[in-house]
Amino acid sequence: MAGGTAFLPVEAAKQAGAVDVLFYGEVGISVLVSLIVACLVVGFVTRYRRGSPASRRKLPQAFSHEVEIIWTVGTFFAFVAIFWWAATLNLIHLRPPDHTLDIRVVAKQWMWKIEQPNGVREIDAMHLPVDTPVRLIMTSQDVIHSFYVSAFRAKQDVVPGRVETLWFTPDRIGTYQLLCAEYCGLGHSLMRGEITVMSKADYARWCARMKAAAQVKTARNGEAP
Amino acid sequence: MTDIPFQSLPEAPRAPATVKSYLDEGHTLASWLFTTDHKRIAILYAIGITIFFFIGGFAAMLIRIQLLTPNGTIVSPELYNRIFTIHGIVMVWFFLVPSIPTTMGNFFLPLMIGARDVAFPRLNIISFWIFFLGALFTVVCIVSGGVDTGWTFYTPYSTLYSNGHVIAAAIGIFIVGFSSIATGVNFLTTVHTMRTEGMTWFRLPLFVWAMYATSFVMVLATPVLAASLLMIVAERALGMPLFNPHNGGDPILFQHLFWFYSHPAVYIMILPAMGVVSEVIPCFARRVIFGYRFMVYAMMMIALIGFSVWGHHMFVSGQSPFANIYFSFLSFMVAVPSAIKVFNWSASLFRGSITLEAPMFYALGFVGLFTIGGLTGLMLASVPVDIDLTDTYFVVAHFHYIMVGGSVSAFFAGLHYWWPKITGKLYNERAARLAALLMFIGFNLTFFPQFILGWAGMPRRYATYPPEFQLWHVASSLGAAVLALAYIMPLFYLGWSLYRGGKASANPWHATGLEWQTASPPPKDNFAVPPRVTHGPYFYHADNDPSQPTKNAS
Amino acid sequence: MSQVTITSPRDWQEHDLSLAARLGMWIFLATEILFFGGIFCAYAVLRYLNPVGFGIGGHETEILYGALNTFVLATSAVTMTMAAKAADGADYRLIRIGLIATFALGVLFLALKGMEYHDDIVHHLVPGHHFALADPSAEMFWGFYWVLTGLHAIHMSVGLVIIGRAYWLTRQNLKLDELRRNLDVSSLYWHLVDCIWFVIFPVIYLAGRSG
Amino acid sequence: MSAHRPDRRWLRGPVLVWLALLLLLALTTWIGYMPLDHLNAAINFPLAGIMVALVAYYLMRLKNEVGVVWLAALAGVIFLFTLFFLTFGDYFDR
Repeated sequence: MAGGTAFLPVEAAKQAGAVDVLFYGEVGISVLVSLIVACLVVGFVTRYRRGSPASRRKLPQAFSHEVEIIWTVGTFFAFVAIFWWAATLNLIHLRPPDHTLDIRVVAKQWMWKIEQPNGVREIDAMHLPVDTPVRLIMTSQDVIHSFYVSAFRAKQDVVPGRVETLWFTPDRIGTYQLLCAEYCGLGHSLMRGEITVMSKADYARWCARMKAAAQVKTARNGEAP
Repeated sequence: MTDIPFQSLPEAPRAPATVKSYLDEGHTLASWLFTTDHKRIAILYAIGITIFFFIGGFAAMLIRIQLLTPNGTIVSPELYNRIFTIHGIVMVWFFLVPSIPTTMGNFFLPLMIGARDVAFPRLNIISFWIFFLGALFTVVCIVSGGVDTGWTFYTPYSTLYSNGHVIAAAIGIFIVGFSSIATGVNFLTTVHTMRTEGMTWFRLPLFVWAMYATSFVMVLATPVLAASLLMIVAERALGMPLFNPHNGGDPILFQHLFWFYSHPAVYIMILPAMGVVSEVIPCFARRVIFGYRFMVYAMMMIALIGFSVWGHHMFVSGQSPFANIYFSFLSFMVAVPSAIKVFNWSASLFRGSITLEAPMFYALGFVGLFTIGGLTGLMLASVPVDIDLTDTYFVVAHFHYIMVGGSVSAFFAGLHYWWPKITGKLYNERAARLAALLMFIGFNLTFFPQFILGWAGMPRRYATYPPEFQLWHVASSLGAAVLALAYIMPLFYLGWSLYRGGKASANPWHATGLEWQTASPPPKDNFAVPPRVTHGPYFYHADNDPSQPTKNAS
Repeated sequence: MSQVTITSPRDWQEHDLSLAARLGMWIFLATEILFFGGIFCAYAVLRYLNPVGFGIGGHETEILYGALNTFVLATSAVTMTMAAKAADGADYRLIRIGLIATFALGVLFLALKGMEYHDDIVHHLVPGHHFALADPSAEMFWGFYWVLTGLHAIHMSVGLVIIGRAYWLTRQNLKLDELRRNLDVSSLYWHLVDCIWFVIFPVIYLAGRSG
Repeated sequence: MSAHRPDRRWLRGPVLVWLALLLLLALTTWIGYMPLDHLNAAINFPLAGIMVALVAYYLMRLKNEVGVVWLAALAGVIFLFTLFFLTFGDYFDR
């Protein structure tokens, strides 16, 4: 269903690429630091195992202080740099663009109720045009849920009693998995849905068709729309 | 760290055979259940937490079996929710938080500072009974009462929608919290007022510093947990709409108060592990610990900054962007001391003469796994990555690397390192090394696939999952089986050593801590004669270690 | 080789028991500060989120009882210190007067509290179905009222038991420094209960006054 | 009991503190009734803090205490402020 492998999950939103670069950067740094520590430990254990001929003279006094200060300050600045990178990425993405496609989402115990701008309603499914910024206006009717689409690298807890917004710009046509990430009781693992990203033309056609179908249904039931 | 001039010192005095060890001080049940001897209380705690470790472990096995298949039918989703709640509550509050401080801390803190007992012995035994009875009561409540809120008790689910016995569980944990506070008060007062002559602050072994920092965090964080649990009880029982969003309450408020305790709680779990590893590595590398003062300052900084980082659990919970930024920054700052400690442990091996007995293997395993756990913590501290990864298996893998890879490995390192001193018996070294290796392999096979699951988008606490994640779940469940086997092995060879093990000398590892200068098992008053300390700890060096059989070319 | 040299045999000298007792009690007081602090933090956040409701709720509390009780506890704080400091001069009569006065003031406090609780119950100010006020956050204020004053009353009763035991100890022929230690610890605990009340007073009784 | 009356001049100190406490009590109550909207909470809580500090410094005899007891006394308060500041850091900016 969603392209990509587990190691390289599909990036289906404009923001997803930048988040992946940050994540793989951090994975790279972590692998590097882990290798350094592993080599140090394994190297010392083999070179200085008991009975080996390596020299055991006392460490030079200066050596221990200088090294300590170097890697303390080094680690500090490395972490500040990573924080800087992550914080700027977070702040860039903070404010949604001015005109977005506003979709209302209501999370209810164990389903997602989605309402398109033109009134079309769907359960556990969402159709989106590609390359247009989408803003979700979300609220919950009972407990805390969490709207999570891994392909868009987007997640936002939906807290009852408050309106939460989440925005992203899908940039790849396909269907992606919508999951609930915040534990919400019995059906937490069944609260899944599908996001279908279509071309703008398909989306317009889909909206019109769904709108017409909805009107036919209401006319047949005789209710006031 | 100034290098103290070495003089050759007399070998530790052979404790006269007639001195009765604390084990022979009384064989009646009452002499054990109502003892005020810190060593016996440590053993009571050890038995208690082992029972709860296997209860939590059994729940973990059920989880892993259920997740073998995407739509597992071993347990119904409702039962699955209860099982992961049991696993969370029992492992966090009844095993990990009390594990090292109450067992090794209780046993060795007085020994390492040259005291006869802790400051308030009666409070010590009361704290054990509060822990044991409170924990037993809570386990019975959550098992029979069907609590399915997860160990985090997030509102409004836990207050308005969960129909399990949440009130009983909250009261049980509230009671067990007092035993943490009592232990913390006891250790802080003991270290401040009962150090023997000559034991200045910077001659304290790092394990004592770790107990001091842990007690500091235990004492200041646990009351806020008590307050937040009390508020859940107030909302459920009294009908106060504290966290009810429709009546003016705020669900996020509970998360703030809960995580104000629960993040310092993870430092309660990891700081003692750092203390044990800082004792074990110098002993088996025959090296003075590298940068003793930096290690002390690092531990105290972790304890202090640890109180101001809890917001990184709530990046996506609707917290204000400003709060996300400063909690993210503070989380990066608290990682710096941990990184320093890892480098210091590695540097302590430089120019040592290293042997890989079981304690050392666990300690080095700790250093490796704690590094991975710490670095993945950094990833989760950066906000955009956390938005994708929070509440997924990436977080599950991260905290298991810290808690199981770090804290439990260090627990086993300490258990094996001090086993001769506690029981006076030697354990079977080969079996211990096999168990350590099996645990290392089983652990990585269990939790590394969960990193990949998390990055692929598998959320936490799912009874059934989308089928594309199955490959990694099967690998993880396989690893869990190996890990379970590795956890059972010590029961056998350590139990065997109690009856068939060789008699341990006062100092089988030729270590230099104060606890090794008395008989093993130590007499009731710990030392025949009150010791006078003249040097700092970790007095190792390969050149003039008299017990060193082969003279190294220096 | 070790970090210790074994000295000539000498017996264990006693560690500073008085400091240990005081330090242990002060650390316990820190936990009490944080316990009540957690509840005050929740109160502060919820009052910030709905100030009007808390104002309405706060208006219903009876300021007379609150002020009177604060006066009673302020006096009991002084009598307790009087008892503790009298122990320094081994002035047994003053110790007993101080303890009895503090005990009486404590009982007076609980009596006043009981009467206040009776009035509140009569006025249906207990959160639940037939809560007098309509505003839900006023009901929350009253929830805080019952939780905070109830917890304080429990701590107060424990304080009375501690003072009763201290008085009983003055009757035993106890070594003076042991009695002094017990009185120190008891007075520290009692003063904590006072300090918590001094914060509860503005939180509960002055909440809705300025409306 | 010693024949002559034991020296009780030290009672003056606690009584002075008592008067100060009563004064502060009257002050807080009076300010409580002033129509200052948010301000009277902003004044009342520091006043309560002063009363607590008075009790701690004189009546709990922190005046002549060793440093470590001061540390224990202040630790609780410092971390309580951490809880308040960082929690309200979130609520003010929401």
